[in-house]
Amino acid sequence: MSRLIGYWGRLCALFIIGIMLTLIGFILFKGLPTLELSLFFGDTAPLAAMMGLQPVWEGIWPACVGTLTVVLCSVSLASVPGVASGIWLASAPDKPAQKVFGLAVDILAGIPSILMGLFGFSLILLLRGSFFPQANASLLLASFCLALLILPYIACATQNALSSLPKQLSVTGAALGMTQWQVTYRLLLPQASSGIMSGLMLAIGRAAEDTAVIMLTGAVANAGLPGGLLQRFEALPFTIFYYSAQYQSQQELNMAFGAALVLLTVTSIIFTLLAAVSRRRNRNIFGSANSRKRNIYVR
Amino acid sequence: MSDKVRDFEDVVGYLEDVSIRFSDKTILRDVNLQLLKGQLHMLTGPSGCGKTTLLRALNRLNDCFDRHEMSGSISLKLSEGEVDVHLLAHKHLPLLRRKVGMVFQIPNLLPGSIIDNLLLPLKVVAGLDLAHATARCENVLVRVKLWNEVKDRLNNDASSLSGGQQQRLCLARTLALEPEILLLDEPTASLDPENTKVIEELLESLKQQYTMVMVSHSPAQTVRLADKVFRLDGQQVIGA
Amino acid sequence: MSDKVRDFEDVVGYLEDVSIRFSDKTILRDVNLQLLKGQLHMLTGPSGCGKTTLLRALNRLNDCFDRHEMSGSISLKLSEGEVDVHLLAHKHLPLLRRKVGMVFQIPNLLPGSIIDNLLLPLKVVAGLDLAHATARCENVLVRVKLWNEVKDRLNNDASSLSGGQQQRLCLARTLALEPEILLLDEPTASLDPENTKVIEELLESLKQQYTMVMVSHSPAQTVRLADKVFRLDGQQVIGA
Amino acid sequence: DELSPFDEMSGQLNIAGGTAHIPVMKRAARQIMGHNPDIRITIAGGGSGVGVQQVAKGLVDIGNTGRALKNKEMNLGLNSFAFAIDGVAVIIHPDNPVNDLSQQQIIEIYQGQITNWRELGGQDRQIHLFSRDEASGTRSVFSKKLLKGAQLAANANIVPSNGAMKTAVSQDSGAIGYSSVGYIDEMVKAPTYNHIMPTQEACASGEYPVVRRLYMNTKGAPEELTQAFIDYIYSKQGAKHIQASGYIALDAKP
Amino acid sequence: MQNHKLTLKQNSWMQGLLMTLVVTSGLLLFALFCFLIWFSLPVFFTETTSVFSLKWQPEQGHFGILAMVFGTLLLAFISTSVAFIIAMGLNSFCLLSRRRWLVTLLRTLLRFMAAIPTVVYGLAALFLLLPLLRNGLQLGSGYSLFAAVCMLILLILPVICVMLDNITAPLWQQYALGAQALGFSPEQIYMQVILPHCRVNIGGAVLLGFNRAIGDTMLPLMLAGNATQLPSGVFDAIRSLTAHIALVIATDQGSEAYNSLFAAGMLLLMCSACICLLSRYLMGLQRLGQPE
Ligand SMILES: Nc1ncnc2c1ncn2[C@@H]1O[C@H](COP(=O)(O)OP(=O)(O)OP(=O)(O)O)[C@@H](O)[C@H]1O
Ligand SMILES: Nc1ncnc2c1ncn2[C@@H]1O[C@H](COP(=O)(O)OP(=O)(O)OP(=O)(O)O)[C@@H](O)[C@H]1O
Ligand SMILES: [Mg+2]
Ligand SMILES: [Mg+2]
Ligand SMILES: O=P([O-])([O-])[O-]
Repeated sequence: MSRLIGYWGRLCALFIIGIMLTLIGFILFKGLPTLELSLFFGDTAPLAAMMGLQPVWEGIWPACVGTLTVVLCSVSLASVPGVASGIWLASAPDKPAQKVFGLAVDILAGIPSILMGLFGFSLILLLRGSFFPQANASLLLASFCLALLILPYIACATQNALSSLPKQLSVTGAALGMTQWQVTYRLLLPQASSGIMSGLMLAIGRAAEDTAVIMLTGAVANAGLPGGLLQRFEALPFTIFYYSAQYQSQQELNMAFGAALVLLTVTSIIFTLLAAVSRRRNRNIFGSANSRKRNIYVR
Repeated sequence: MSDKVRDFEDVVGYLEDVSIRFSDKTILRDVNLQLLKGQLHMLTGPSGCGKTTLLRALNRLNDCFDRHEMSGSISLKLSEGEVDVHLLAHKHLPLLRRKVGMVFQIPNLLPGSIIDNLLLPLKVVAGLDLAHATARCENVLVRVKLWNEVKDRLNNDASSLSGGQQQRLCLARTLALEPEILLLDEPTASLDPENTKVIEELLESLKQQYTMVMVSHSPAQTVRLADKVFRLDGQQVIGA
Repeated sequence: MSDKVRDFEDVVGYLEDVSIRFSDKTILRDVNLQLLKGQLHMLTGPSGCGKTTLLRALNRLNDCFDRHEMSGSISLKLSEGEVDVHLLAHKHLPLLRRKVGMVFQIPNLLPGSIIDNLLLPLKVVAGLDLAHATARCENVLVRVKLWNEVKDRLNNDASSLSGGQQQRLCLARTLALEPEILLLDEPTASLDPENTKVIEELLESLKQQYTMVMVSHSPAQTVRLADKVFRLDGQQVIGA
Repeated sequence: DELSPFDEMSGQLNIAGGTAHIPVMKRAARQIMGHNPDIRITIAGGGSGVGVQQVAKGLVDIGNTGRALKNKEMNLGLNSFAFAIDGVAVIIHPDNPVNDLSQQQIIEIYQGQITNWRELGGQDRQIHLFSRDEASGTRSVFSKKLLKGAQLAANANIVPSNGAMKTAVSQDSGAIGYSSVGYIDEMVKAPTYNHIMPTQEACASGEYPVVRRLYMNTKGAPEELTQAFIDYIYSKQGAKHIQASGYIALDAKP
Repeated sequence: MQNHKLTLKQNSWMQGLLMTLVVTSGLLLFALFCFLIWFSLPVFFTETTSVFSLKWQPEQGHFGILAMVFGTLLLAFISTSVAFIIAMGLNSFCLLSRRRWLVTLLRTLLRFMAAIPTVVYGLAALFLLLPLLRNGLQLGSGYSLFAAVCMLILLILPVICVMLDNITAPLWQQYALGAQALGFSPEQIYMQVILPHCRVNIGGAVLLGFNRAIGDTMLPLMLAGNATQLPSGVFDAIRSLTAHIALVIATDQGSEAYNSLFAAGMLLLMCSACICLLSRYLMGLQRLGQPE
């Protein structure tokens, strides 16, 4: 029984690595040949297109910029309140206020993204009908809805990471005269940072890939570079969805693969950066870099 | 607070009718004690009789555990004046625990390197800058005779230290914070005779500075160090 | 393996030129030892000299640490026959560690309740059914004199035990598994004299059954218990 | 020339709705934005339902529909501008040997009564049904004018746009679907319908019966930029774009 | 002493900030909640009882969404259970394998997978998996429950795995040495010591995966065929509630088809709420059964 899990683990690992290599290889195989300037800018001059002087047609540059903007906006909107909520939830999980809030966060962490899109869409209708007739589907709305989508996610991850730390740690901190805040901030958070980071990464991944929300709240098939927070925009996932489902020519299909490859690259770059940053952070708080990797308590 | 106790100038702490219960099991019942300034009070008693619990009552660390109840009163004279420990509001506890330093029976390391274990509390709790904190670290490490053993590996993981080294590190960490009362839970349990002697001498020299409450199982050590011996048994202090 | 050693019928273990390094720091250099059947071998030495490391070498537990290197040879005579410990393949280690039981210096509890701590290894490692396992649990708890203290709270969290209780629980847990060689790392460090005596008597009675290697800091205890004393110092064994 | 009205203009024009219109709108937008980058035209699909819904709420300036407005939608204060004629035709995979399907056959296929191409003179292969989503103008025309309200089999796969229909059918040699005639090219094959080839000419002449108009809808009277855009669609160049997208241009406003 | 007062003051300032953030996000989430409920309520007050039937034929006036409910549940259950079994294997591999480079590779891969957008999976499946099903194995049009499940597994696998890893890795560090000294094999430590100790957290991870599977829109929309039928096998097409919403939100407002959207939304919301309550209940049970 116990022996089996070893074999099963090896099997799964090989299986997953194999599958993912096939998938990524396939995207690379299809996408790499399309990686030319014309994939990004169509037949517009690249420089003019980048500056936004000329609109881009048949290129994914506007979608790249759109995705980056919307992810940046939503993550900066959601991360700080999300982590804060997580900390608060972990600080006293048995008090009634925390219990209610925790329940709400749990429920909302599981909310389907299409419902969030529906919410955004209805919100705009409501705003237009009442005190803000100028409201329209836009980048800001999409970011806001995405932020709402990932906020509970981040809060949950933070709370889990904090509450799964050994209790001995906070007792030690208290015995040394640290306030609860100091215990949380100087002892628990650094220990939980990798957990929080991976939660944050999942959240960013979710924001970057989500199509259902932005589809209903401001992403369109053609718009050019994002014109501002209050305007509609193009986004890579939507572009991929759009072209993969309804390409009219080989060139459009290639664009879908090219966009997929670019989106993959963009998200992996964000991840690598984040991972590097979090590694740096660890080193700053604790003198040695490898201190946390193997922390077997010698007993 | 009874008046006869207040009269003594050198009484820095008194426990009156302290009873402690964990999950409805009484651990200590009606304990009465007085702590005298600059003396080392030795707590002895069979394993599991509540010595650690009594120490933790003095800095309210029992509060960190679930289903804990305490009655009775504990007062300590600190530099701030007289403090009613049992009444202290939650927000004052960190300060109390800083003033009443405790060394655990089972070494409780912080995550991170050896030097982190010393620096972090100094920076966070005492608010020292790096230079001062580092100087103080070296000082205390020398005093607990750990400096030679760790000076070339200060950045190694603290959990790679041997049991005795960990115990001395925890003692050093508490000393570095310069509390006013020291609670020591078997600080020499896993030390060899030589190191034990060093620590005992250190404690002896600290008597002028600190009031200490210490747990020890060694009758010999008790005789060598103790100014006053309390024997805990059957939930009570015998022979205060 | 030198032939002169092989001749002795009652040698159950020998270490030859054992050197151990952690992260390029030599902890033990060229240690040579023989363990005799049914005897209690006492390891002493200053804190941090490598006693625990030597014990861990006997059941290859040092392998669990990063950047660990070992050279030399260790052989143990177990019921399976003579085992070259230093050469053992990874998959045989669990069996070795079951046969060579170890009690840690700092109590290492498993998660869960007191009784879980005893039952889980019995069920998983020894493969006993519940009835047998439970019976054995009570037996060992009585032998380490913990039964009275915990019998009405067997389902409580093990970490709520006092330091000395935890230490006795860990000893009981290892005894319950009925190993062939016992490695004891300061098993009485945090016990009061009375309990120490109980444990010492227990160990004395176990000598017929087990070969034991024990670490102790107490010279008195060494005199009382040891059949053979090894003094570790300066990375070497003095006076084997 | 025809683009000169846009010279002095700037601002944003949002278009959404019928997916049959997208090629026309894209071509026009490309010309206009290339001419004057200060104008930003965004184009989204979604289907005719989205077009009506969003233009009525004022979320977009032009909502496209591939069908006439329903009675209920008339009351929303919308102005319709029909600009092209388009047919809706059955499409199959180019390798499929079936060349003609009668109306009855199509109805039975979509009701799920005929399930194998063999029954229609093709290879022994299961028929894979494809249909459009509920918001589609194409679907409502197809269902009303060709299926005559017959009940759609529940196992039909649903795709969300004309383009998606075309790609889905073009990949599956057992597939049958329907799309705007403008989308038909060498990727898919349109079998004759009651022996009539569904070309745009046949649609325009009335020979092929399953036809509809493509509309742009605005809420109330169009504003300046919107009006200019509509005028542009009705211009000569606009007609060229419509032609290039596979539709027959209508030149007069209804 | 002076210093200490200072830090205390700073703390309360920080705590104030923390509380402000918490209250803000709490209010936002609360608003969102009310909003969703408010929009779903009409389902109860209009006589669209026909929503809860199996037949979806808009042209004929049947607007039942039960087939979609069934499809969604099937999709989510199958993919979550398979993903969970695989995730356990991967988790054990990460902890137990002595080929650390492979483990590092796997961990990186899993975190990377979390970043792979759904549509990329959809795209790859459209041109790899579907042709295989359609032409290679002759299993209908390829658009099927099976295709969607395959890709959903890949989608939720990293979610479950990363959570499991976060939970089990610290426990492993804490207990591995002691348990090995007792003669546990690493596999036994994983199965008998670690897993039982964090059952609740594992349940949480699985529920998160389940939620994700239930809530995903693009994969079912692109791969499952969106047919409004009760599937008779895994190679049949289905429509999930989410895909249903995406398809139907395009219809004209106020129509019965459009209203069914809110019923679908409410069902989804109830699903995630029920799952959440269920998990809390289970947690409570465990806490009761395990006196401290
Ligand atoms: N958090 C807790 N919950 C329940 N019981 C507890 C808790 N902490 C301690 N106890 C129990 O209280 C009693 C006293 O514990 P304490 O740790 O004070 O003993 P001690 O005198 O320090 O013993 P030792 O010499 O073994 O360290 C023990 O029986 C212990 O099991
Ligand atoms: N995993 C490790 N990595 C690096 N150094 C280690 C590790 N484990 C032990 N050491 C070092 O090896 C030396 C011997 O450690 P060991 O635990 O064997 O000492 P000990 O003799 O048991 O001491 P004590 O009596 O204090 O328990 C110590 O200096 C310790 O810091
Ligand atoms: Mg104690
Ligand atoms: Mg040791
Ligand atoms: O043009 P459609 O309404 O069928 O997308």
